[in-house]
Amino acid sequence: MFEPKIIAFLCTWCSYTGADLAGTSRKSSPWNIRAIRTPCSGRVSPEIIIKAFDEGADGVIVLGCHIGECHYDSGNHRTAKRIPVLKSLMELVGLEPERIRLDWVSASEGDKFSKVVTEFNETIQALGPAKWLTKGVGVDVPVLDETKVLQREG
Amino acid sequence: MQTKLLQEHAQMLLDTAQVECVIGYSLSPRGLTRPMFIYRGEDVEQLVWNQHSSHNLAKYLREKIVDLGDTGKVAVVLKPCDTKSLNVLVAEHKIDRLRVHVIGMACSGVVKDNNQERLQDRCVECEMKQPLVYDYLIAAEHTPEVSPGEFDQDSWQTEFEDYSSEQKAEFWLAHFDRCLRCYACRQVCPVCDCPTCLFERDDSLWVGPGSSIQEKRMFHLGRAYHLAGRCTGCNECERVCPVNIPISKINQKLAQVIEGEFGFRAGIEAVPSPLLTVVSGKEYGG
Amino acid sequence: MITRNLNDNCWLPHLGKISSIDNLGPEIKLLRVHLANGNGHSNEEFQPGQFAFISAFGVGEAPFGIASILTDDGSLEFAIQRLGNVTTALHELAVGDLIGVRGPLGNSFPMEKLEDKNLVVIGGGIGGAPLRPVIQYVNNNRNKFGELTILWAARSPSHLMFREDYESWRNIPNTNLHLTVDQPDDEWDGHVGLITELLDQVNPSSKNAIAITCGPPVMIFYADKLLSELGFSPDNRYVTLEARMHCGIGKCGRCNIGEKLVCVDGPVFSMDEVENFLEGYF
Amino acid sequence: MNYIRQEDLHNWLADIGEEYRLTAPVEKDGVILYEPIQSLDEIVWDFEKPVNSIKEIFFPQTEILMELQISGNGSDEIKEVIPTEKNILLNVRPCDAHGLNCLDAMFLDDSPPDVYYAARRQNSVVMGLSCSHMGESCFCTSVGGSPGDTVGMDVMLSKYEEGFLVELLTPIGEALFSDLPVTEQVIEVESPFEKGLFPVPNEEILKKSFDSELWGMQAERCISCRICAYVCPTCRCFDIRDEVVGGSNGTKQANRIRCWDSCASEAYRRIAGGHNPRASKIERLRNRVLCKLYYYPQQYGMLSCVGCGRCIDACPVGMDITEIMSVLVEGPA
Repeated sequence: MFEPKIIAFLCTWCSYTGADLAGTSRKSSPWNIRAIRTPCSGRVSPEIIIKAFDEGADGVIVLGCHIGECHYDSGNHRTAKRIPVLKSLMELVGLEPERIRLDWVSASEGDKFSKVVTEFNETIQALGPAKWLTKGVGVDVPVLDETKVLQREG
Repeated sequence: MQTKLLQEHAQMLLDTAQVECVIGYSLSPRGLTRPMFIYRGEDVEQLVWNQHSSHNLAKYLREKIVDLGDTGKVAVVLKPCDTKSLNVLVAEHKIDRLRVHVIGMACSGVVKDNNQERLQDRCVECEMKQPLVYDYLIAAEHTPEVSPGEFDQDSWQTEFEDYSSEQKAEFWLAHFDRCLRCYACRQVCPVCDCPTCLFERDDSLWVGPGSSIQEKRMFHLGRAYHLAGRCTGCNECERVCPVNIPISKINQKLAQVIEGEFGFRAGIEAVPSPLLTVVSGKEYGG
Repeated sequence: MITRNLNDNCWLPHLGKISSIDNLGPEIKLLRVHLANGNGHSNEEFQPGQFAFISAFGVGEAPFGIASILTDDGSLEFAIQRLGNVTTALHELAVGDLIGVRGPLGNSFPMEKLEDKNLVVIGGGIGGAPLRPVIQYVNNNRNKFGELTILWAARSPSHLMFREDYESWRNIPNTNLHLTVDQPDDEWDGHVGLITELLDQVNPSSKNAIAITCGPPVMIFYADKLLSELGFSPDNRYVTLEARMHCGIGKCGRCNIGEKLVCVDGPVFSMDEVENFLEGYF
Repeated sequence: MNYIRQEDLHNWLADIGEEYRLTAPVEKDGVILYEPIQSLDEIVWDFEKPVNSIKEIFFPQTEILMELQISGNGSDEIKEVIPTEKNILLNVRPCDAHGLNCLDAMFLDDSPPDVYYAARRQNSVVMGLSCSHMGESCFCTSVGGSPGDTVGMDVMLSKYEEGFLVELLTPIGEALFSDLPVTEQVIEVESPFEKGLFPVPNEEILKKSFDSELWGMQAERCISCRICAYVCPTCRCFDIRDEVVGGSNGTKQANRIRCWDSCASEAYRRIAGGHNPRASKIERLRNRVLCKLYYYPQQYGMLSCVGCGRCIDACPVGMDITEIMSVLVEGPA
């Protein structure tokens, strides 16, 4: 069974505590979510997400506070604008847009957290491994057909 | 005809010391049209305006204003599409509009470098023949009309839509493989002007010194993203690329997305990109 | 460890084991390195003024002047100020870790030419590191040299380099040591101000004397101007120039000042050479 | 003079291909580049000059010098990575081969020799193709080269009717191509058209004009990109850095990488602490031109401009080294 590598950027004020709440209230969420705590969802710049895929991730989910609840009052505004633009950029270059997802999870929504994350895990499982890397990054990742792509080896 | 008017106007500006430098185009000894900087009235006859005036001279404004200290004014020859870059620079407070005297040229399109009869892609579909912003307009009563010719947009756009994601990835990787990382696309861009580029850090945080194909892709994607909502489609990056990578296709795609999402086109007026500002009423998404 | 012997692949560094680390000041550490597989590469070959490329594995290489010629167990010392990526990585290493050492590189101070001359040694900040071997060399062969005047500067008293050597330097016969700092702290009672003021005040005589200067380029520029006013002729003034380097063996073309390569034709230059450089060094 | 027909050469190349990696000009998206070829019909036979030069085969844009095994407790290991591939370079233009000589002077003759460049240089055979005409931006005849020059080549082919004239120039060339199906023919070949010469400033003109303001006028339009150095057959500035490529539980694998760099870029001479002796692009342009015409000859004995004109074609803003040279010699127009 394909176990996708999913990177979750959790805003420390809302989603991270929401994830803890999901844990303490025994909500099940898939184990292969690798959580990264960020001061705000706005801190997740597009390069970080592209770098995550370059390092072998299959899916990236960014969870932040609801609009209007941001601790820095406009951080999630920026993310709300950035992620759709990034998704279309990645789609142009060959990455299914469903592999990047943005959602709002407040500190009290433990169950929403586990629902969103499990749902995301299933969509990525359906999509299969990301065809993004040209060479394995220390792990056995399906790679694009090198000979077709790289006329020049070495 | 426009050349004559341009030279007279430049002569007037320089002789009356309204500006200290005129940035325009001139012919190189090999007959190549290239950027030129005129400081004295008697050099104005070097200024030309022709179908090869493709460079976006807004690129030089920022460093020329800094060179002239804090008082001097600069005159610059701008095509309609270049004036959009000027708007972006002014919107982001990169240059002081009062210190720039814009000589707006009505434009009927510039031709490709290697194929003189064909207008560049951006000119074929361009419907803005008059500059948006100008202090002095040089109209085009009768500039020689080059037949626009058909635009091969469809050969690139439609056949690309039905590619699978893997084919798309391999299409772009094949192009990026040729990239020399010479950064000409970044250096020629008027709005792409960070003091130290994110991708040129000594500690190789995002992109290392090597030129593996993934690092080249990371550079091009990151650069394209940083121009989302700021790129005005002058396509100079694609013209200068020594290995013909279709860079501006990425920027055009993002421009379409920004227009779809926020109904905003870069450079139409001096308003910063929606990505740089906080969400307003109708823009709320996600 | 290394598949081929060292001398035919000029890029292969010797592996050096750090035997001791001590703090010389804020952000400055003195690394003592024992060349593990230097196949007998001891430090006599290192002359005062030469430098070596130190590799912080995983980050990169950078040039550092050797900070001493005199170590009993044949190890080398390098003074490293934390400024960039390589220096930061070096500061994070512990005793027992391995670093790469590629050297000796560049030319050295012409010690024979300095013999039976009075010496004026001017060191500024981290620039004092390459001058310390000169002082040690003079101390080892004291009778060969005339009077030794040392002018030592730094931003603040805690930045003064090799403070624990000052006692031994003052005890070298016929030697006097002058210190200055830009910003004094409360216990500082010595001279305050730029090294050019100290040089003016000490006013060393230029008769039968040679001056050696090393420090930030701006300091070299002004100190040297003052030295020429004090009567030191260009061929009696030596400087070690600093340039960005990536190879140290005259290949990468980065450190050129005009047609001269700092790594191969320098880093030690006499001022009559520097004066007819095509390009300014500063 | 030996003569070989196109098809004979074609089949001969087919079987040599197994043992050697064939590199030739190939056409990709309207751009002609020197690249290792997958099949013989990719080879381009009539072209002016590729965008890149054969420098890339001997001194690649990125090469791994060493693999480092970093374990941190005093037992790190270094394994050098010496290239072993054997190349045959086809259709090499005389200016590229001349450029190879310049690089040899620095990488091989100047001690210590560079092991990586030497390994590639010894395992490669250069098969040249003489130029039938001089291109628009070519000026090799002004810097000591010519369209039919055989410097730095092992074998020289010159187009003749529907085949090639073959000149075997070096022992390597003779050894490798001894079994070429050639026919002996006495043919007179007139030398291709020689274009007018551009003046090349000598040493004391360059020294005299070091501070002249013509550098400022020429450099004003430069945008400090790196194209001119990357397409040039003789530009050889490089940067060495380590790049971590993997690692698990405490040990790290890193590669020591050597990659191209260009003195036109702004941060080229910035030293620790931020001081940059060559901060303005005027000084950088002056350094680049003088390195070609004066510094390199001083340091390694050879003029390091071969007159291929690639920097003229590639420059986004139309800067032109022949213009700079003539302005230096005749003074500002």
